[in-house]
Amino acid sequence: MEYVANKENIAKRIARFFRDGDVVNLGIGLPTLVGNYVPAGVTIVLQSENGFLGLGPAPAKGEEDPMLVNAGGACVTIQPGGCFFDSATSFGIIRGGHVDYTVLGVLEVDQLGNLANYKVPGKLVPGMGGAMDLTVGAKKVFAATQHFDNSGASKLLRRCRLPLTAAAEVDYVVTDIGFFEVRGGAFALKEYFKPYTVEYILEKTDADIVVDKDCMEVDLG
Amino acid sequence: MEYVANKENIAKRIARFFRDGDVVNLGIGLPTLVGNYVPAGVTIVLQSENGFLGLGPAPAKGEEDPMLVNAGGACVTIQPGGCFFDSATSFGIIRGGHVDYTVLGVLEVDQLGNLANYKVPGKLVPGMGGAMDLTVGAKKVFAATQHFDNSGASKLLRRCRLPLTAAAEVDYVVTDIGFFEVRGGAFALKEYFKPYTVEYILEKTDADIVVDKDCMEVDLG
Amino acid sequence: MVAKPIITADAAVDLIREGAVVMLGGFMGCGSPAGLLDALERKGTKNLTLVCNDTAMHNLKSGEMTFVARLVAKKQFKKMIVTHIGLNGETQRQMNAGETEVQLVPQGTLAEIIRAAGAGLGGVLTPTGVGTEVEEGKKVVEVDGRKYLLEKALRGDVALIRAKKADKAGNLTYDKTGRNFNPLMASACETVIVEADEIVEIGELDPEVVVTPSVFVTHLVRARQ
Amino acid sequence: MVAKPIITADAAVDLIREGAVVMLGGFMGCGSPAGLLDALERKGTKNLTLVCNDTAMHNLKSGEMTFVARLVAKKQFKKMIVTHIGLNGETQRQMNAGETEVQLVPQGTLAEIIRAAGAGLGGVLTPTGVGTEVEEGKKVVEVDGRKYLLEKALRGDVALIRAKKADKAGNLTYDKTGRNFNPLMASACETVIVEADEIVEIGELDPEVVVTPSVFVTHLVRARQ
Repeated sequence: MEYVANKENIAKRIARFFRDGDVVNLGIGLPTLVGNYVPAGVTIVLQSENGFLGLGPAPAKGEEDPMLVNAGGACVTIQPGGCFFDSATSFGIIRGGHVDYTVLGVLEVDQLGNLANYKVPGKLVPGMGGAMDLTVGAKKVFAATQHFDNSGASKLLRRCRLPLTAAAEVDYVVTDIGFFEVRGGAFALKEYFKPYTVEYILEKTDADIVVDKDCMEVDLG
Repeated sequence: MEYVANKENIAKRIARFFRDGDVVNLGIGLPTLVGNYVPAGVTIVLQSENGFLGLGPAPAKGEEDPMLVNAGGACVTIQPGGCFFDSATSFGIIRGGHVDYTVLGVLEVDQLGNLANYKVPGKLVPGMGGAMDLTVGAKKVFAATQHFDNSGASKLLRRCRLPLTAAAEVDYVVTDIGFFEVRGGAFALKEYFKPYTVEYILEKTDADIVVDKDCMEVDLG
Repeated sequence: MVAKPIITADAAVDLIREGAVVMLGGFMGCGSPAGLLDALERKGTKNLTLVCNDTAMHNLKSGEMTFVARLVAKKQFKKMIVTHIGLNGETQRQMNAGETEVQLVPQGTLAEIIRAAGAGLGGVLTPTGVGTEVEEGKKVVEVDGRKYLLEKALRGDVALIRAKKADKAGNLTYDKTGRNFNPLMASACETVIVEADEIVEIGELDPEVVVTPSVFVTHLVRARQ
Repeated sequence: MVAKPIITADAAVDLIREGAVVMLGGFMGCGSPAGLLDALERKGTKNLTLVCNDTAMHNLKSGEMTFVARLVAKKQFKKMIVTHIGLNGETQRQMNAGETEVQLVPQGTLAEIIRAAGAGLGGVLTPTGVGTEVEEGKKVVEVDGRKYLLEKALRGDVALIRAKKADKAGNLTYDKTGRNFNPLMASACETVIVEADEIVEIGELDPEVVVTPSVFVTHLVRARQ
């Protein structure tokens, strides 16, 4: 079996977790895609850490407002019922547990729930922005990542080597081949995505995986 | 010479300290009188700790709004340019040093600048309300008090005996017979109010008083 | 945006279990949800802990009582965490008689520790109360040569909030000095019940003027006119 | 209410002395006072410490720069306290080369320590950063079994603020996501200079919708249209 990176499947699977009224903060990059796959009939409230609730889709061409941007600096819209606030209130909402889910990108994630996604010392140092607060504050933290990096190495690790964004805060990891819960110092495999198999995941992942008793195959189509 | 309590003189003298634009919080009771004596041509901004800036005078009869009250619960008005905020912002303004002067009532005040005005254990326990924050937070703290209590005892003491509202935070004490600066562990007498004399104040006050080199007589009319 | 349930005051107070920590907005009653207080008095839930700026007014001579003072008189609270009880003789009486535990907190500290709970902070360092009885039992931390008290965050179970306008999603605005502790308490409790003078459709509130964002609010109640 | 001086951007940046700690509102430039930044670049004041969410955008390949990035490129800052520099290659270069000190702070912590300074608090206890490099050199305080970092309040000398409307007394409103750090920084500095899109008479702003109360503001500047 050959691995083919598939960001859309990661986004699709995560989006299915959401229930009506959930408050969600999506990180920049891959996590932003999740917004495209929220099931019909489910309304979630997107929080944007630069200071508003009710983040809507990108505006039509020519209707961009430079004063209405998301945390990545891109022009967006606000939904009816949204509201603006300052950065202290924004992170009060985040740190205070008023965000149900956050979805964050990954440089490394390990079986203790440690996440590293803000710094490669001496090389890439974008800074943590709001990621440390989101990881600590959101009720449930999704790490969203391709299962393998470009060199084929597993992004799920026994121990992160890079500086941590947060210690033991990740609840779920969704990759393009499976869905894992961080539990008891291991990745519990809950779902494997067609056409991948349990055996493939166990063999290729450089971390301790336990297969959940209800583990099942899921076809993300 | 006989002592005659004179709250108006206390208020008059304190009001003369204010300069255009000063932000002032007046405590309930005697300190409220200070607002009546602000000199013509001087505009001060009154802060009310229950949540607004720009406290104005009592409304005309029949125009009271129960949603617009001062920290004593009395109906008031708001000046043009005033604004409302929550209690955290209100005390952020107070504690953060954004109030130039506060004027507070006194049960006891001592020569170290200690103030007691919120509790007589077992008897009178109104609670501190905002007084502890005001005393610590305002740039300058005026203690406003009759010089003697009803039994004739000096309210200026060597050491407070009642539970403190704040330790060493009082800057100035204005009574109905003189104006004192708390300095170097003593009350420095800066002004004595006609018809009282330096000798009278020194004799009758149960605390260490030093006479300031520029001490002078003031006629409050 | 998803709408929050609009319920009656009686249904709302059914959400308050015996022994709960109840945060009540208002300052001398200004900004307190009168309808919710009436319902809670009717229901008679006991052993509550009250967190409020004050216990409103109770004149022991005339018998006159306002707002939460009626519930104090019925002894529905086993504990009160307040800043001022000067106008409520009955609260002072219960405290001095040892009938009810009353914890007096500086007003700015109360505001800040409620906000801290809502914002996920463990506490704050405040200079207020250093060298007073408020310091007793607390950790003193020195920062840059100045002493501060470590005041721990204060959470509640249920917040009773009075708003001027709510939209159906739960965004709130307040009325003048009725704002006070309401927005802070709305952030610091599991269940947040809002008595609003007016409930409007989602989208009718200007997103720039919302004071309490919808995420904090769980239930809406219409105020009696 | 007393009016605050309305001055030019050039006169405003004369208030910033060499070596000052400058707090700059804005998030990727959204809500940054462009006119004040231009004037500060023209004046060329050096050895400043910048406190800002980020250093905006500097594409090293194309040479494109936005907002504060121009001042970074001119090396007007000896230190930057920021949360994110991912879109500014020059800031990363200066940091990695050891030319400029860059202190990376979690965004929620930065917001909270600025607010703490403005509110007279010594600091706050935050769970953010526990078990990470952010913890290094900081006191860890346990409250009710959970670990928190003691993060000290952060003051500045001058705040550069972008508002939508100011009245002449200094009451401010903001424009959508341009609010961000502006109201916090306005509370935490001695000198607070506001570049406003519009300056209206005292009394023209609804007292319910003011976000920054006038007491925080010291100077007003008209934004170029």
